[in-house]
Amino acid sequence: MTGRELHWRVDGQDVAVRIEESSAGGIFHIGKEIIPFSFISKHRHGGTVLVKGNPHQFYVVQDRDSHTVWLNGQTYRLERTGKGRALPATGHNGADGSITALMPGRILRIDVAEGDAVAEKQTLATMESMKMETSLLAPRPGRVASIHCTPGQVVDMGQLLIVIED
Amino acid sequence: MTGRELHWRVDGQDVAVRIEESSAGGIFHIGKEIIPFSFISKHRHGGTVLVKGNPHQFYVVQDRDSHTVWLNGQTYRLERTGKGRALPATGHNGADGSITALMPGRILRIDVAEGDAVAEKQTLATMESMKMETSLLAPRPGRVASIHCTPGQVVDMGQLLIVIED
Amino acid sequence: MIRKVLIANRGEIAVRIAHILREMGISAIGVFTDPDREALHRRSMDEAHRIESYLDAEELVRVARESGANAIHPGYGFLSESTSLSSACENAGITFIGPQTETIRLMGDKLEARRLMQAAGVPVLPAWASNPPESEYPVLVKAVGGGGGKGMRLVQNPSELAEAMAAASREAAKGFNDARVFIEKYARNPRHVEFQVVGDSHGNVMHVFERECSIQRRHQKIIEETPSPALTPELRATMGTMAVAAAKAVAYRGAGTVEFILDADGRFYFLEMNTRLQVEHPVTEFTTGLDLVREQVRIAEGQPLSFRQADLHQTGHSIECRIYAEVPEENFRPDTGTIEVFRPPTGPGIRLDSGVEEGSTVTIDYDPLMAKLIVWAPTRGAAIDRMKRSLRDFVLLGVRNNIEFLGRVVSSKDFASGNLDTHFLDRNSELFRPPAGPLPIEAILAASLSASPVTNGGSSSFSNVWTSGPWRNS
Amino acid sequence: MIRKVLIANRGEIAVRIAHILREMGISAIGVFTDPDREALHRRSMDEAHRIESYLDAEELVRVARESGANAIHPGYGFLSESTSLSSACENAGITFIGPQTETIRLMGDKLEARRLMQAAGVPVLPAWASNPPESEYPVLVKAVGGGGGKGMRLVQNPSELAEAMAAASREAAKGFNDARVFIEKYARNPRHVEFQVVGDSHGNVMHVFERECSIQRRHQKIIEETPSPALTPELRATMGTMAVAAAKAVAYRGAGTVEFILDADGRFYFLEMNTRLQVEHPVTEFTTGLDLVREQVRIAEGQPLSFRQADLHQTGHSIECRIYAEVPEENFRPDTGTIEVFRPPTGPGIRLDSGVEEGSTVTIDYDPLMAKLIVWAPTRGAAIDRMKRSLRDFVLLGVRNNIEFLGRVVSSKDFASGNLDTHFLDRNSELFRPPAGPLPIEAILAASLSASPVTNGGSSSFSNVWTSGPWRNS
Repeated sequence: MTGRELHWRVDGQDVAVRIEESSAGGIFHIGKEIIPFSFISKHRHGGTVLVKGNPHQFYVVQDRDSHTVWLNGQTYRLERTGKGRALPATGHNGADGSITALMPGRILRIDVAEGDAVAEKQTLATMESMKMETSLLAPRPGRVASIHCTPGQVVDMGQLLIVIED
Repeated sequence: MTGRELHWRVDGQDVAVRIEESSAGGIFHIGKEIIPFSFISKHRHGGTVLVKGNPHQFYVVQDRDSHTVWLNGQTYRLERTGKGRALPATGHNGADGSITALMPGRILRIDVAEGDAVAEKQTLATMESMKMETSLLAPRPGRVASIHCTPGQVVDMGQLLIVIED
Repeated sequence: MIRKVLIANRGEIAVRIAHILREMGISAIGVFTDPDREALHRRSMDEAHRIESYLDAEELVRVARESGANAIHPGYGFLSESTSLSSACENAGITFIGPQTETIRLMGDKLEARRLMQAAGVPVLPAWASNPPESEYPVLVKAVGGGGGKGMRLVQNPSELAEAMAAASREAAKGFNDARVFIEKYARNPRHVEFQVVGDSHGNVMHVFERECSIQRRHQKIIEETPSPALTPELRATMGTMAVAAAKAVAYRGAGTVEFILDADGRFYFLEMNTRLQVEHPVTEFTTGLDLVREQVRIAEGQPLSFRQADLHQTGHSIECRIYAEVPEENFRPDTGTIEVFRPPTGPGIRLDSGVEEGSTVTIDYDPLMAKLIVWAPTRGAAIDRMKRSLRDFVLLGVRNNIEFLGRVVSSKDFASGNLDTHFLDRNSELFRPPAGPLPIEAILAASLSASPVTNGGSSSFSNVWTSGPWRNS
Repeated sequence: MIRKVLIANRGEIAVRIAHILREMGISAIGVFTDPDREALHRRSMDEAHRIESYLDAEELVRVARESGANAIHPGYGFLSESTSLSSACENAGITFIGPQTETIRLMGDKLEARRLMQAAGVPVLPAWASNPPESEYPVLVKAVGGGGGKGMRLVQNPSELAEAMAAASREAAKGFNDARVFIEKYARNPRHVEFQVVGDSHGNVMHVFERECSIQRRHQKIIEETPSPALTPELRATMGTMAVAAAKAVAYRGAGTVEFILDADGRFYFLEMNTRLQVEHPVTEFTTGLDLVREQVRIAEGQPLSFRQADLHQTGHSIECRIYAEVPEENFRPDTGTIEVFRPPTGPGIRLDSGVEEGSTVTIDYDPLMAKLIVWAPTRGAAIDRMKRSLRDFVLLGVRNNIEFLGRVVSSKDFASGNLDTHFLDRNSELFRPPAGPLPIEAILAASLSASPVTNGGSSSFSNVWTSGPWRNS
């Protein structure tokens, strides 16, 4: 899981986005939207990404800061503006402390209770998805404010699971 | 210029080859043959190589030691046997001390005379080829045994230019 | 009106159906199983849904209903000739793009089909329930519910019959849930010549000429062409009339194929009827200008055929080669892997129907058919030359395949002379050997250029070879 | 017998000619200049030789002689309509695959051509050497030796004439070494309809129907089709007869094109004759089954045409789109670069003639035509739908191109209605604007996935994005 912040020039305006990504998918933050995505396929020049249940086939070529995106038969050109920077590894979550499911899957265990104090990177819960076990880690130290899932529950991608507060 | 020795299993027999290669071409040693080649084009999976005046379009995919070569509409499968090893940078030449022209071109200068002692990597001559100046360096310390070219001469790829002896 | 079609299939045929549906302004709904998660056919659809199996009629109908599809196209293979999907569609009020369930049932029962054909005056091979006269040997034991060579036994003399029937019956029971077998006269070295037929729901049935499918391996076709080099105009007319009679006997609706075997003396016999689109349908399309999938959709909508028999003409010659992920030189064993390079040929008279592209992965889960290369030219000779050129230009690496083998077949004298029968490959065993001669030095050079300096035990990218800087001598 | 042909051209047409030569068993000898060192056409030949220029007839003939070629195919453009190559071939005893030098000369002189056509009864536009009657304005000043819009001036009223003629004359002198100009009636919003003709050395001349080429930018065609939506069978027959009369007037040998302009009232006028293969020849091939390059070779060998006029039929509809490395939205400025992704569409009724492949580099040295996408379908409507689908599926990245612009053109109402003329793009200026609406969030996501973490000022590979390990949460 790696995180990045990027800036694009879109219709003359700066758009800041944040992307948290693993090889199977991730979460895309744009404006106030939090958009989970997963990969159907990947290749050298792009792939197919599943967003809100719809697959989007894309190719991207990059020439310095200029990115040309072919998406579903249309081509778009985006200019990268600010410098991107690699962020430290985080959980599946935004900076607001909400832990969401990166992929559809089943909750195997919940290792904390509401009110528990947790350390950064402490395992909060474990889920199974695509035949892989995944630990959901605390993105920062804090206290478990609320738990929104139960063991055995099948959860959708992007579904809120746990909230951590300071 | 990098050099490599490789071993292939061909028709049940071991074949040792040596290849000296730059981005524009090189020399291929197989058995007693010394075969200069140059690249017409290169891409991720192969390219077109000019050998003895004939272009050969090829693609190669590699799966562990097994190499599948598509060449001019035929596919060949070769097994790599011995471990290959990267050789230290050398001149355009084999281990025998003979300096040959890697590309067709024109001799600009000859910086040594027969009988001169030379240090490793000392410039022996300079040639121009494809609008680039290229220095021919001594592959190892030694003495200039013979010079087979003159300034201004146009030389063929693979033509013997200078011989160094210990 | 059909507005949204679920394509209950995968691979090249699912892609091909999606292409024409999208051109017709009809939404194409795909399905995919876990092994096909990254398959090209999934990405060729307007939308696609995950399923457990391409063989579960109830699941397919459920997905169709949930996605709002009002028709299902079965493609070929899978459930295309099973009554389970057509009847599930009927029950759910979804249009099945194919013939009526009853037609599928009748033609799926080889004995029933034989009886119908005999009644319609279509020639069939002599057959017996048991103990044929000794003079009729060799004979073939066949499964009543069978197909694709399963449950079939060649019997040379009467003493072997009982055991062969028992074995075939066991195989048939396992394979088709129907242990019944029967005995048919064995035709030596026949040609396999089939006729495309189309029928609408208004009683119009016509044929769209023949396809010669004699080049087979393990009872599976690998090269098909039309026109057949064996048919005279008279024989074509006679066989076409019989094909129409066969289809009319079951009031055939949709696109189907009447398969015949044709012996060296020009006698032909009904073999079976395929109640679906055929893998080799493109050669018919290339020579007649019809789009058979478009016709299937129109017929399923209840529209009458927009042409008459006299409007149909064969123009030029078309050949199809099936590109399989298999090694012909090693008894056609299938191969798997990732397609690292995919450069199909270009130019006039070439059609590619492909289920793969560069980067696609071929797994063991399904049929090894990756793509079909189809060519057209004004004459058979020019079509062969075009196929030879196209196969030579086709670069497909990463998965072993039969492209060069196909090239040797179409370059052979026997193929050029049109001397085809179902034992073509047995007779031409030299085609299984790559051309003799030493490995070209340039191939060793190419491999050497790609070889990573030190074997690291894993697969390695070629690109690292090209990382050296501009040409310098130091 | 032609056994070895030097193809004096580059790009898609050189590749296309090489394909059919190789299929005919004829060796294809290529030529390439330094900028084309890595070009696809070089690698599509049996052998290829470096030359200084595609415009040096003596050099081309020398290379042909040295390589043992006994014929030269000029393709289109370059020396195809210059007498220098055809006469150099004559002197060297090499077969020029094209018409006689005298035919090229006559048709290259627009005044001479007009005189010949008038004598043959082919309608031409009114023309004057100077000072046309005031009632005939607007008029066009044209170069006698010109072509491609050079040396051409539109004159609205008599007061502007003298200056326009002087300017056109200077341009013509520079461009064609021939300062002569003349004045022709200006046809408003005409269609551009041309007829393919073929003639052999035995006096047989026939036409192979029309091509509608009205969609143009800067006097260059970008979309062509056949049949023309403007022609009735009667008008087609009349124009075809006139095209044959035009070709017979110069005893035309080989494949050529008689260009007409057609006004809204169905009146047509001879515009010029192209004495060579045309860029848009594939639409004729797709609808008639002829291979025009094969015919050119046969005619050059002295063989009589193997068909009669009555044997030729138009079947279905074909459309060609020219894929240019240019930005229509920025006044069609050419773009250059390396083609990083090249995934052409597949399926029935699609032909790709390409001079590039993945990895090819497009430079500023030559015409920006990269490839031609040609489709066939039974009707014009189905062909448009197929072209729309094919353009949408065509992925070409790394060099900016007109694929989406072409998609908007063929999707427009005006195109669907067949309402075409040479001012089509002027009338439909909204086609130059990409569809309105916000950038899809998915496009920003895709770009973000490909973006390297830190801008390093150079171009960066996409692959580094995928280097993260299996999905883990830490």
